[in-house]
Amino acid sequence: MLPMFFWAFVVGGLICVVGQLLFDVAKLTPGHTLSLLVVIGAILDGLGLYEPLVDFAGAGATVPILSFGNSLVHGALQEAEQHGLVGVLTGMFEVTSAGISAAIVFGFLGALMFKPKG
Amino acid sequence: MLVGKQSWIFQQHPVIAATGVSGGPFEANGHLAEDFDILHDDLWMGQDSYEKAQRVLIEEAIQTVMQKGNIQKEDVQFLIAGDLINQITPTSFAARTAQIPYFGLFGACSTSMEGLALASFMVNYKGAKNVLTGASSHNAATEKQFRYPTEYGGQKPPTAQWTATGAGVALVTDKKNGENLPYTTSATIGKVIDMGLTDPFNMGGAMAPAAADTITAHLKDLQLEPSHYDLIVTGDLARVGRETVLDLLETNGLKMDPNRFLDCGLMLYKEDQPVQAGGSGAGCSAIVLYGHLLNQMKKGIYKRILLVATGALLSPLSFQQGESIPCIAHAVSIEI
Amino acid sequence: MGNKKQKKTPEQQQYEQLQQKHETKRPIFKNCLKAFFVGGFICTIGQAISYFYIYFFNFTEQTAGNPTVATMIFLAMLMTGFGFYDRIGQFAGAGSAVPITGFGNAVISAAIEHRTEGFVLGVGGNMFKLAGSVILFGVFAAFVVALIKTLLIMWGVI
Amino acid sequence: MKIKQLILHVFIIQCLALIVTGCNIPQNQTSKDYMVLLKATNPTPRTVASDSKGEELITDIEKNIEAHKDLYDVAVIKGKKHILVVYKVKHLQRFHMKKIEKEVNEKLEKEYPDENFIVSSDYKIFLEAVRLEEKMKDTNFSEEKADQEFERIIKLKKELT
Repeated sequence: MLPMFFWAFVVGGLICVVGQLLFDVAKLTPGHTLSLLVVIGAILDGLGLYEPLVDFAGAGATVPILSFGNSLVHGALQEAEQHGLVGVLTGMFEVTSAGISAAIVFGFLGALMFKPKG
Repeated sequence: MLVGKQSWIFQQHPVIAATGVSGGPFEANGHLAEDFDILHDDLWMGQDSYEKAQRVLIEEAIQTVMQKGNIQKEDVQFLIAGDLINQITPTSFAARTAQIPYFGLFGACSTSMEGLALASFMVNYKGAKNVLTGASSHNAATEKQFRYPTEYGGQKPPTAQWTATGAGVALVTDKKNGENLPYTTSATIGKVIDMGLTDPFNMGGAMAPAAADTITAHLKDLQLEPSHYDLIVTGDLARVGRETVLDLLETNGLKMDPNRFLDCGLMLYKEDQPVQAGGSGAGCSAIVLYGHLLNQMKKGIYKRILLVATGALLSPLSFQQGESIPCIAHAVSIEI
Repeated sequence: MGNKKQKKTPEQQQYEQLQQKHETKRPIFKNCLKAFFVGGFICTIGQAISYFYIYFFNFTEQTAGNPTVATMIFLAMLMTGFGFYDRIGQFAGAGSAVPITGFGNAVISAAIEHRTEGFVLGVGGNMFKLAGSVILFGVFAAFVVALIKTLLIMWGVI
Repeated sequence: MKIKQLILHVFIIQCLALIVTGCNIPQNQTSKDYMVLLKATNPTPRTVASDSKGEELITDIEKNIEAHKDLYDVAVIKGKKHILVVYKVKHLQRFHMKKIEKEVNEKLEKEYPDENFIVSSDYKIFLEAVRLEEKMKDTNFSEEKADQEFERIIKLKKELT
């Protein structure tokens, strides 16, 4: 378990460095960078490379936004296995629903509770 | 009177009789805090939106200037002002409160000098006796309008600038009451210059050519040397833009003394405040001129200054559509 | 995007070079270092939270991901609301933008920012103005990838 | 205004905390089990129903699995129908967890064709296996209860796939 923390730190940190390079060297806006990373995550999972990384680095691979693309593909593939092509559509949010619904719910709660500080 | 290609000389010497300057909490911690008439320690100014807060800033500045100038609103013919927010609503709403005939201006951050030039022109040619002119900006309202939500954790590069929170309003009159008051002597209206820069986080770099163009035109039209002025002050070029404009002027054959070439965006804040390259915003040049610089002139530190306010005429829409940033600069010379 | 470069006149290109000389350079190495440590730290917290769920609740390593993500977004909400997250963001850059907390921050900051326009048109309409593109491109890319993979499996290629 | 907001904050946070912690806290934990996550514990293989033949079998299985070079720390528990085999994978080998699981499965099926195996490398399953093992040390812990617990773990594992 201790190595898990170490590798989560290293892998998570490295993914963030990739993001930083996209900011600073490629001069992309945060919106472009994050969208690009999600697409990369989806492709990596399509190639079957993301799952071993999750096994290896735990939260280091699941916490960065890349994993959002990964779990979208995952849900779609799982469902497709059972229901064929339709599953690609229906299964998409199977795994990622937690992140999106948490963002919506907490976003709204936040809007109820807070004012922008400036 | 028109001189040269694009400049006016004000022979009647319209007087800046009084000024009103309000600011926010961030400005209160800055370099020029003692030059403000009103400082708020709450960014909301007691309102429920930042846009309303900006309106309050303008209203307060107008009130202060009328008090200090000892004048009633019935005696003020026109109000010429503007800001950066959607269709300049904060200024228009403040004008609704003030009930003074109103010209709404949009010149982005060059609004302050655009307004002062027009006000001086009116007064000089007896189109008005008393005119109020000013500009304002609010950091959070402007961020929301042009960039990201204020609480969004996006990293700003070192070329980014910090929009000043504040409003500066001046009363321009034809009265020469013999007092030791600053007056405007000439103005140069700039043309829109676009050097093809697209980075909205590097306004200084985009605006520098416009400033250089207007300064060059001003000196040529009036046949002056840069040393004629004790101080040439640009509006909000900040660190990147100031260095660039010095370089540009030198290639135009105008050697500036860097110690007498300042920038409002660099004067407003302290070194340790997290403003990246420096301050910006329509209010920036207005509060520095109407607060700090005129006070310095009244103290006799400067006799003649040229203020060049620069504006980036972009909208959030235009830069998302990949357009470059067109820029403008207007210059007004003030003597005492 | 493509015609942006072509349209520039020689004068503009010349100015661009001159301007770049004065432009404050982004401290790339320093930024990367900060992004690495803050990003790594956030992921380590994520790991701790997921072990917390594994240890105290009935979650396995794989299912612990969901509550972990929800918890981290909850923390992002608090930090955004109390006005810390934008400061962390300025310091850490991608280090705080790339983890899921950055996604939460994008949604929540937009929601808070637009509450003055009311809950329906303001909060509801603008909540996803930053994070929406992440969802759009994530979903579309996932759709394409999953479709291709499913078809390849159906045709027996893999 | 400010106090009102503060109270609202505290209230909402409390509610959320309650929701989060309120649901299913597992019953009677043993004190030592967190060590499972920190280091190798090498738990003794157990059978739910005590029979010497079964015990011999699972000790054999454990030795057999531990021989795999990428693994350490193996827990084996024999239930009525299934045998649960849980192991930890050496960290740098975690990239190949799928492959290792397949190898272990194949090996078990080849060498013990009569048994029904459930194989997992999940920390949670390991943790639960060790918790059950700890409980079974206590002779008062009835066979029935042990079997219930065992089935619960199997169910948990099946939810994974």
